[in-house]
Parts: sequence; structure tokens; C-alpha cells
Amino acid sequence: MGTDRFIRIALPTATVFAFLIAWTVYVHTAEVSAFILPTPMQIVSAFIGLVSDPDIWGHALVTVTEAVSGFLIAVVLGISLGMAMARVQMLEWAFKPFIVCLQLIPKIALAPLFILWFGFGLESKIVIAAALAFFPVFSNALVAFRSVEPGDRDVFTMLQANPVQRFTMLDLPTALPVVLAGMEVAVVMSMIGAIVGEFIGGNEGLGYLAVAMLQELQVPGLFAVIVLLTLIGLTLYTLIAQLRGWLTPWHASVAGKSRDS
Amino acid sequence: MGTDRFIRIALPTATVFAFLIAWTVYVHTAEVSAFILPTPMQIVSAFIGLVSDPDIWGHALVTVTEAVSGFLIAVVLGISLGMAMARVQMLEWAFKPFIVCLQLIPKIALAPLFILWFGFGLESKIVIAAALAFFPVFSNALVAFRSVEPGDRDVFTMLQANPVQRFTMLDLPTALPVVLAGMEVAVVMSMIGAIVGEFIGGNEGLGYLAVAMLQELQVPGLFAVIVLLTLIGLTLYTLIAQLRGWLTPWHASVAGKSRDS
Amino acid sequence: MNIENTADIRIVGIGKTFGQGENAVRAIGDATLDMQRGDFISLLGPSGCGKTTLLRIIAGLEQPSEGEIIVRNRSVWEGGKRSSEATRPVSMMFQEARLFPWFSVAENVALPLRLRGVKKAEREERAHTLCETVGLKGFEKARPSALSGGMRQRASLARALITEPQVLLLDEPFGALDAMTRDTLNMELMSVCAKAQVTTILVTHSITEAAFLSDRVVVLASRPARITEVIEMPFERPRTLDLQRKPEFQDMLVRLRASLTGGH
Amino acid sequence: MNIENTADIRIVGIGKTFGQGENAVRAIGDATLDMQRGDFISLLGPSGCGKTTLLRIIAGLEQPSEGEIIVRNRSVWEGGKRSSEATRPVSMMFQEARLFPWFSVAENVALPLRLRGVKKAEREERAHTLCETVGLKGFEKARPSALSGGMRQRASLARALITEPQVLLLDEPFGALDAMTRDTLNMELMSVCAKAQVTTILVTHSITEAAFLSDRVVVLASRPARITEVIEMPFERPRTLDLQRKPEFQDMLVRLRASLTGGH
Amino acid sequence: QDSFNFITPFTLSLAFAPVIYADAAGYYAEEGLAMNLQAGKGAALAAQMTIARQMDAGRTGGTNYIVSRVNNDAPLISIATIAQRSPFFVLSSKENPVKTIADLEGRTVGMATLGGSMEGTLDLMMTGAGASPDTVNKVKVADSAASFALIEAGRAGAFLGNTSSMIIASSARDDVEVMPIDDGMPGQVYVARPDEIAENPNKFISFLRATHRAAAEIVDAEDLTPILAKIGEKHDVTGLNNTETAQKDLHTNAQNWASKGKENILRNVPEVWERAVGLLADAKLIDKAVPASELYTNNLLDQALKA
Ligand SMILES: Nc1ncnc2c1ncn2[C@@H]1O[C@H](COP(=O)(O)OP(=O)(O)OP(=O)(O)O)[C@@H](O)[C@H]1O
Ligand SMILES: Nc1ncnc2c1ncn2[C@@H]1O[C@H](COP(=O)(O)OP(=O)(O)OP(=O)(O)O)[C@@H](O)[C@H]1O
Ligand SMILES: [Mg+2]
Ligand SMILES: [Mg+2]
Repeated sequence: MGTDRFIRIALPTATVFAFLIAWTVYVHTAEVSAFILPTPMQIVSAFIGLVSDPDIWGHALVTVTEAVSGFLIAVVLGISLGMAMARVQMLEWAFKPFIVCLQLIPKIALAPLFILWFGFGLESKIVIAAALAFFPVFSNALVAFRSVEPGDRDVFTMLQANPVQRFTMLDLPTALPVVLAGMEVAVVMSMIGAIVGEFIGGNEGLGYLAVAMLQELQVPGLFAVIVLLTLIGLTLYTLIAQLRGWLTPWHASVAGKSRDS
Repeated sequence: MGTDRFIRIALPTATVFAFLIAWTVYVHTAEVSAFILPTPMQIVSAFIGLVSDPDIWGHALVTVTEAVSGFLIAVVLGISLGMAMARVQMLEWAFKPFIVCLQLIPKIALAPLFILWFGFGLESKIVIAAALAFFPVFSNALVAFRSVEPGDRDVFTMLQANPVQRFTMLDLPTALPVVLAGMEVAVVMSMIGAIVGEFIGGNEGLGYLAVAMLQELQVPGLFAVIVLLTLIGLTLYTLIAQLRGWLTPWHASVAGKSRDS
Repeated sequence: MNIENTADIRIVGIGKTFGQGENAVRAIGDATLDMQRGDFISLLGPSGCGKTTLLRIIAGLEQPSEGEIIVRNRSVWEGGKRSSEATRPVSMMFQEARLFPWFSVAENVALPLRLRGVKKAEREERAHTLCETVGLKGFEKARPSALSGGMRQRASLARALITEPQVLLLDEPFGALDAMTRDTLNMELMSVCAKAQVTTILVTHSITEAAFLSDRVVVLASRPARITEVIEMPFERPRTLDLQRKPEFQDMLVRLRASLTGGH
Repeated sequence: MNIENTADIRIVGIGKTFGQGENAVRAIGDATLDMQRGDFISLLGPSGCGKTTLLRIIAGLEQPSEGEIIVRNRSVWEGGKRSSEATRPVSMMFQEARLFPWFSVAENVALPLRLRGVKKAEREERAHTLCETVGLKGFEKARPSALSGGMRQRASLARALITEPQVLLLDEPFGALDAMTRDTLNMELMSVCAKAQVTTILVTHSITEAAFLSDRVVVLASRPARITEVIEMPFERPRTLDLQRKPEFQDMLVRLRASLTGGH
Repeated sequence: QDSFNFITPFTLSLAFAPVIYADAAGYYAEEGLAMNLQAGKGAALAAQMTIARQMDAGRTGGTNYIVSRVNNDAPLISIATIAQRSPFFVLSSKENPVKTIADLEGRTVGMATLGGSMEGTLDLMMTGAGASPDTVNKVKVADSAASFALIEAGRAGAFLGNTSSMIIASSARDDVEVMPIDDGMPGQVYVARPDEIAENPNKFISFLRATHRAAAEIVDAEDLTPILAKIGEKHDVTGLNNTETAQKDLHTNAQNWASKGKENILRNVPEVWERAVGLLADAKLIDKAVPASELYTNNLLDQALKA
């Protein structure tokens, strides 16, 4: 366990360092302009400057709020709709094409509509974050809830389980590993959604900051914002990945349980 | 079967009509400006105008090429990396945080880099489409390949199956239902990626056309382009959904097989 | 509580065909049988003759193609829909163990109580007692995946018994057990069923077991699927393992074997 | 082809402990046994005594905590790694049927041939022949989910036999079968093993079956897990079902039962 | 024959008519340039591509250029000012019009390119007009006539739109109040790398000559129809379909190009730059005072027009 944990930290750190070195070498040898791709060192110093400015945390909080709220809405909606359609074939036939269409519509084209309905504030960004994060959760929930074995269902039927019990003790545990995989995608999508939302309208958040930096070609600053965004996203992602260990300890998808074969 | 197929067509058609009527009513009663949300009728006539212009098919072909290529790259990469990491825990520890970070980075910020590396042509858009579509496939492949039951693996071990046989006859069939769910998300993402790529640069494709329409305030035209995009996306999506029936006919996720319970 | 004169379980002309046309498989044909409260019957028959299917139809898990099932004066299949009222007193143990990997062994055993809202302390106590009864002491906290095949089967049996059901459907509960364990559990089952007047249907491949436990043995045949014979087991209760060595019991085994072979 | 004087399978001081510390479960203790080519032995023992675990260790699916397995002069576990060379001649039938839902019954049965690159026509023919042997005629094209429990077990047996293996490990192959089918398949198995000099280890809970089929019966006990006795079955071959009625056979059953009970 | 790569900040539109028309009319070819026009997304991208030597020159916003040059040492120099003043207009509704900069007080104002300089100059203008900039809620919106609907819906009190947005919005509806803004900045500039210029100045001279020819022709034209037709032959330009608005659009743009006099078309007018740098420094939008003349060169244009 001790070495395991060590490796789990050491390995990605090593990869990241290798990547940063490769990056630095690339920038220097290929002579890429710092206005397109700064070196990691430049970004680090810009990052230090960024996080020592207290204003930044307000922006970060806005983005996190948007992403997390959007994510939660997506998870609740995705799981419940996925569940409902897994149960009732008719619902899937009636509404799935519809859901797919909604996903396909470029959100940027509808930006004015979002702002019209939800204003320039957090709401419109939460909606976009939720819209982007919804589909992976929904799609995985649909297939996962369908994968409950009929024999297992029969056990619960015989035990006269009510729908809630059936959901919490059978459907959900069966579906969780796959739903969690969808949630991992969704948490990333909700960050992207929040940022896209901030690109589209409003005047707060790290996405807004990134655009403002880009306008003036403060490219290291822009990358510093991206690093911050990425760190936040990675933290949220890690939380979800942790959930996997807590919620589905029995499943082979829990890290460290798989066997090389 | 006959009625089944009828219902499968009739139901979504009914939903779509209900939606269109609700939309029309909303636009009229809420007096939404036609510059934000045209009525379905206006869009339909713009759509007819759009598709009767032969130029449009060139743009559509560009977008489809980008999306499909990006999708295929994403599927191949997603399945192989997912498979590799499902097998070798170390690989996951080393590279997964990295992959997540890459996903989190707003692609728009990297646009200059994409163009630098891949030019203004199709390539840069294919890369963006592939980048967006990759993660759902990868994430689902990882959990799905992990879900192969150890007992099933044992059978193949005893039968001295080589890695390719193991992959095609055990891992892939087991993983397919969940991987297909990821591919359904991915095909949508690759369309979005292609469109985002066209927003970023170049002067071809339906995404470009959408921006151009918006600038001219041809809002019904913009929506007509979106409708066309959506139809294309829906077609691609339906193809993948069809694959489910062909590739995993034994699985409960195949439409019509699930039981209400 | 049911002091009416009618049967506890009535199987009336049940038939079941899977698939259609060329691929149709006739799993059960025209099965009719009445059981009184506390009756213990066994189903004996060749593999694939429809024993599981019949049990599933009685439990309301499979819709019969024809016929009717009545449990305690209620039809299990009312207008093509399963009546969960009718099947409430029924507990079923499936042919596969069907333990849930997200529960420990004790939690799996206690699941039926949990679903009925029994308090945690009480259900844990009862699950532990039952685990001990079926010989799983010390494995209460284990994950089902750490059990051997026979141990899983016993856990599944414990789960079927924990609710103290009035009707018990057992699908090959002792198939994966050694003779010793089987004898012990046979005795246990017999005492449970006798004590609480449980109406029991047991599917087994062991002629000895069928003869030893049952009031009546139903012999099934396949192709065509049907009930070939219903044989009374005229042994007094309470029965002990000694019964199995008695000549009249041995004769009965021969009789049953003949019936099975004839029906094949 | 192996005409050396050494044993075909050597089980040398095998032990296996699952888990660690307080939760440790001793599944096998110090098992030692030699088998010559064509030997047929059965493992008898209480549920959970480590029969499956021993089979899995021999097959190279579970790493022993101590000891060594040598199959045809090759160590199955070389330096903690499974040697797929050593296990090449071994075919194993698992306690669960483990059929794959994406293959039809015949495809499941033919799978081992397919993995060896046997042509489609040939493997289909052999699969059909074997399906008929195990009584699955007419179900070749069915999906495994449409089979009954016993039918699945038979399909799994057919899959284990189709490669005409030199070493056969069978984990309760007839557990879900009725007496008649069981007798038929017992005879079938015996003739297959005799004809091709297959070295066979059979796990069973039927004392009769063990005595009838085996050259030697290995009696296992749990707590502590160990081999309590290895008993020679001194019945001439070829054996017929009549043997089971002979007094010396009945005496052997009593002897085995005693050994099992003592070891418990 | 030299090749010349030029990047516009957005999809090809009539705002970029000088280069598009020069290309369509073959003026670059006459100068011996093989023109390659690329449409980018965002002024920053245009600048970045030029810095990265992917493009020889690009068009970007004047203020953004100055800030990025002074604060971030962007290796660029302005070789021409195409829009002499801000190409942006304040759009509001006639019911609640913005007629002076002070009218912005208390409103939610949408703008496409949110960022320090744009906001800063707006603040500057408001302070100059005696209004309090703190009361303005500046938000990012798409620079599209569609954004006018946000005003209609009451979500925004005004928004800054470019010439095309203004023309399209005001020709589509009759309740659009338009106020041009002059923030004192050079509106839109062509930028290039100084080292590239030093390496091959002739290429840039040829480019400016042809572009100037096209711009002057448009400014002078009585009837824009043939020009629009010419453009449409070669390029897919948004806004060409509706000839009426297209003419207005091009005409309004042309007025901007010539707003410091026809003789100053494409010229970096020193006084304008001087004042702009002063304003930006006062507003602390640039961190050091630099001589304005370092930020641009008129040499190339002079040589182009001399020959
Ligand atoms: N879902 C199904 N679809 C199609 N056929 C089925 C299905 N379930 C069972 N059958 C068929 O019905 C017949 C009876 O099956 P059943 O499981 O009832 O047999 P059984 O008597 O329980 O056999 P066993 O002793 O082997 O468990 C078999 O021929 C089987 O192939
Ligand atoms: N993966 C595992 N993890 C922990 N304990 C295990 C595991 N597999 C088996 N055991 C334990 O090892 C012991 C022997 O198990 P095994 O499956 O070999 O028994 P068996 O003799 O085959 O029993 P049965 O006749 O019931 O199949 C049991 O006590 C079981 O709990
Ligand atoms: Mg059965
Ligand atoms: Mg076992």
C-alpha cells in the first residue's frame, strides 16, 4: 500500500516532468514564439503572479460554482432520464433523438438565446455547463441501467422491493461503475461548458479572464489561467475518481484491483 | 415487429411535432425577436433555400469529413489506450491525469498552435474533432475492459488464446455495449469539434457558414444551417446506434430487448 | 391463518412455450397440481424438462402460455400481469446463487429483511444465526466472490429462509454440496418447513433427497414436456436419516427411478 | 508420447492461503500427489475445502502459496509466473458454466478449436457431434441464455472435451444433472478418458460417481485443509453401470463415506 | 513572384474590403504578389499568426496592438492604419437611446472584445464626459446584430457593434439608435514583424501599394456595385447577398478609412498615435511611456505611394 501510493503519485509526476522538459526543448529547438507557446518557466512565473493577485480567487470561485452546479444538474438529470428510458422503451424512442439533437446544436450559435433566457450572470453558464455534461452521464446511465441482469432483477421482484429500494440496492450499484465513467467525462465537460459560457457572455470567471488576456497577447498569463483552470478541473476530476473507490470498492474498475493478464 | 417499427418512427415524429408547435407558440406569445429565435416555419423555408443551393453540399462534405475522420481517430485511440490502461495499471497512473488535463484545456486557446502544426485546412479541424471525441470513448473503454469477469478471462487463459483472440472474442464483446455508449457521445462530440474548428479558422464547412450567417443577421439561415448540422449529426449518431444492434444483439441495451419491470 | 378448505397453491393446466414457429421450445405442458398448506413436494425430472420454468411461473417471474396459478386464492397472473399481492408470501431460491457483490455475505443474507424495513441490529442477528445454520460461520463479513461454489449456494439458501416464508420454492438448493452438508441441511430444511407449516416445492436431481423430504414427488418428463406421475411418499413424520436405510425407502427409490426412466 | 517413468502430474506440497493476518483463509494445506498418464482421480470433500482452489492451482490460474505443480515435467509456476507451455495440454471445465452470450451454443462449444485455428467446417461438425453426445441436439443455434442450468453445464463439458485434451480437470461437471443424464455422461466420460489415456481430475460431491469413475479417490478435509486419505478403487476396467450394484462397490461407498465423515 | 500571406481577424466581410478587393481585382498579382488570404478567429489569432511567421501581415485592433506591444513586447509593428477611428458604434434602442457617452451611465453594456484596453478606453471616455464608469456593467456579447435582441429583451442597455453589425441592425429594424464612438485610438491596423520587413521590404511595399489602390478606389467610388460584384466573383464574403446593406456597409467602412483625409488612407497618423499613447498611459493601461513613433512605420507606405 505504501509503495503503491508512492507510485501513484510519483508516476504522474514523472510523466508531467518529462512532458514539461519535452515542451521546453520543443519551444527552444523549434523556435516557437512565446506569443504562441510560452515555455513552462514563463508560465510558472506568470502563474505565480496570477495566484498572488487576490482578485483571481473571485474569478476562480465563479467558474467553480458554474461548473459544479452544471455538473450536479447534469448528473441528476442524466441518471434519472437514463434510468427512466432504460425502464420504458417508449420513452427512449420518443425522446432520445430529441436529446441527441439538443446535444448537436452548437451552443455558441444559441448564445443570445441563453443570455435572453438566463441573463449574463451565472445561470446561463450553469445551463451551458449542464448541457455539455449531461450527455455522457445520460448515455452511460442508459446502457448501464439496461445491463442489470434479469436474474438479479428477479431476486428483487421476489423480495417485493419497492422502486426506491430497487434503485438504491440493485440498479444503482450495478450501473455505478459505468455511470461513474460517464461522470468523469461529465466533470471535464462541465468545466469546458463553464468556460465556453464565459467566452460567450458576462464579465466574470477564469474563462472571461483568459479571453481578456488573449486580447492583449498576454500569452503566458493566458496559459497561467489555463493552468489554474486545469488544476481546478483535475481536482474535481480526482474527486469523482475517488468516488469510484468509495462507491464501488467491489468492482474491478477500482484502481489497483485489476490484474495484468 | 411491424407495429414496433411503426412506433419507433411515429413516437419521435410526434415528439418533434409537439416541440415545434410549442416553439411556435412560444415565439408568438412571448414575442421573441426573430433575430434571436425564428419560428419553425421561417426556419423551414430558410432550410429549403439552403439545401437547394448546390454550394451547401461542398460545405456539408467538409464538415462531415472532419467529423468522421476525427471520430475514427478518437475511436481507435480511445479503445487502444483504454484497453492498454485497463491492462496495465501503471500506464493509467502515469498517463491518465495527463489525458484529463489535455481534455480540460480550452481548445480555443490552443487554436494558434493547432494552426501552426496542422495549417488552416481540414487537418486542424480533424484534430480538434478527435480531441473532443476521444475522452468519452477512452473513459468508457477503460471501465468496460476492466469489467471483463476474471472467470471469463480464465476460460481464455486455459484455451491458450493469443492476445488478439482474447481481444476480439472476449474483451471487445464484453466491453462493446459500454464502449458503444461512449461512441454515441463521441460522434456528437466530433460534430461539435468540427464546428468549433471551423469557428476558429478557415472558410469552409457548415460551422463557417453558421458564423457567416450570424454576422449577416440571417438568423433563420443560421438556424437552417444548424438544422442541417443536426440532421447530419443525427444520421451519424443513428449509424452508431444501429451498430449496437449489429454488434451486440445479445445485450439488453439493444432497443426493444429491455423489459419493463 | 388460512383455514379455508381450498388448496394453498393451485397449478391449473399450466403450459409454457418459448419462442415461436420453428424455434419454439415447449418447456411445460398442461401441468396441473394442488398443494395444501404445509405440503412438501419435489420436482424430479431430466435436465431441461421445465422444472425451473414451472417454479418461475409459480413465482410470477415467467408468464405461462396457458393455464393459471393460484396462490392462497389469488391468481398470480391476472390478465397477463404479475400480481405482487399473490406472490407476497412466496420466497424463492434460484438455481444460481445470485449474491450481490456490493453486499457482504451477511448483508446478502439479511437483504430480504432490509427490504422489509427490519432494524439493522435485528436483521444482523438473524443473518448471523442463519449463517451459522448453513455453515458459513466466520464468513459473514466476506465478499461473495471469496466464497466457494457450495458456500454461495448456502448463502443463497439462507437468504431464502430468513423471511420465514409461508411458501418456499427451492431450485436445486443442494446441488453443489457434499453428502454430509446436504444431509445436515436436509434435516434443517425439513424441521423449518414442518415447524411453520411452509408449503414447499423443491427441485432436485437427487432421488433420495426427493423421497426423504417430500410428501409427494412429481415426476416430470420432457419431449413432450409434462407431469408423468405424482407419487405419494408414505413415510411418517418426523423423519430421521435412519429412514434412508429402511427397505421400504429403498423400494421407493427403485420405484421413483423406474418412473423417471419410463418417463424419459 | 511421454514414455518417461516420471509422473504425468506431480502435486508437491501445495498450500494456499487467501488473504492475510486475521482474515486469512487456509484453502489448501500441504497437498502432495502423483498421477501417472491416464490416471483418473476424484476429489471428494466438504464444500469449501479447497477442491476448486487445487484445480485452479494445477491449471495455473491461482498461484500456490507454497509447493510446486509439475505437469509433464514442466513446472506450472516458474518463478511466480504461470507457464503457458506447461498448461498447454490441460483442459479445464469450471464450476460455473461460463458460456459467452455473444456466441451460440455450438460456437461456445467450438470456441477452443476456433482459438486453435481449426477450419470452420471442421469445428462445426465436431461441435455438432459433441452437442449430440451431451444431449444438446437441436440447441446448437440457441443462445446460452435460452438453456436450462443443466444444459449449460453440459455445453460447458462439451467445450472442455472438444480439444481431445491429454489432461482434463473437471469441477463438478454433473452437479446440475439428473441421475439418468448423469449416468449416460459418466459412461461417455469414462470411455473418452480410457480411449485417449487422458489424465483426469474430477471434483464431485457424489460418492458413487467418484467410486465408479476413478482409479483413486482423494478425500479432502477442511479446517485444517488437507488430504486425509487416498483410496484405491480396485474395480476392473472396463466398468459398466452394473458395477454399481455389486456388493464390493457398495462396501467401497461405505468406506468412502466413513473416510469423509472422519475427515470432517 | 513573392507570396504574401494576410490574415483577417474574422470571417471575410466588407470591413476587410481593401485587401479582398485588391485581391479580387488582381492588384496584388499586378504587383507580383501571390496573395493568400486567410480568415482567422479573433484579432489575437491574427497577431499571433503574424508573430509566428505563419502570416506576413495581419489586421488587428489598434488599442490591443499598442497594449500588447508596449506591455508584452509583441514583436510587431504597425505598417498601416486602415480604420482611422474606432470601427465600433454604440447601439441602443430609440426608446431608451444612448446619444452621448454619458448616457451609458447605469447600463449593462455588451461588447465583443472585452478586456483591459477596450474597457479602459470606455472608462476614459466616460470620465472625460463627466460620467461615472463604475456604474456601467460591461459584459461580453457576440458582435452581431442579433445581440440587439438583448436590448429589446431588456437584458442589455446598449452594445458596441462594428460597422457591419450596426448597418445590418439598423437596416433590419427602425428603432436602432446609433452613436459612433471616437475613443481617440487608431481603430484597426495592419501589423507585421519588423525583422520580416527588414528582410524583404519590397514585398510589404507592394502589398501596401495594391491595398492602398483598392482602398482609395472604394473611397472614391460613386457606385459601389461593380466593386461588390468583383469581390463576389472571387471571394465568399458575408453580407454580399443583400446589395443595399452591402453598399451601406462598404460605404460606412470607407468613410472611416478616409476619416483623417483621403491623403491619410492607410497612414499611421502621428497625432492620433501620439494622443492614443498619452491616453493609454494616463489610464495606466500601458505600463511605460514610449514615444508613439516607435510603434509604427510609415516608411513602407511612403515608398509605396512614391513610386
Ligand atoms: N428464456 C428462455 N428462452 C428460450 N428457451 C428457454 C428459456 N428458458 C428455458 N428455456 C427452455 O425451456 C426448457 C426448460 O428449461 P428449464 O430451465 O425449465 O429446465 P430445467 O428443468 O430447470 O432444467 P435443469 O434441470 O437443467 O435446470 C429448456 O429446453 C430450455 O432450453
Ligand atoms: N478469491 C478468494 N478469496 C478469498 N478466499 C477464497 C477465494 N476463493 C476461495 N476462497 C476460500 O477458499 C476456500 C476453498 O474454496 P474452494 O472454492 O476451493 O472450495 P471448494 O472445495 O471448491 O468448495 P465447493 O465444493 O463449495 O465448490 C473457501 O473457504 C473459500 O472461502
Ligand atoms: Mg433448472
Ligand atoms: Mg468448488
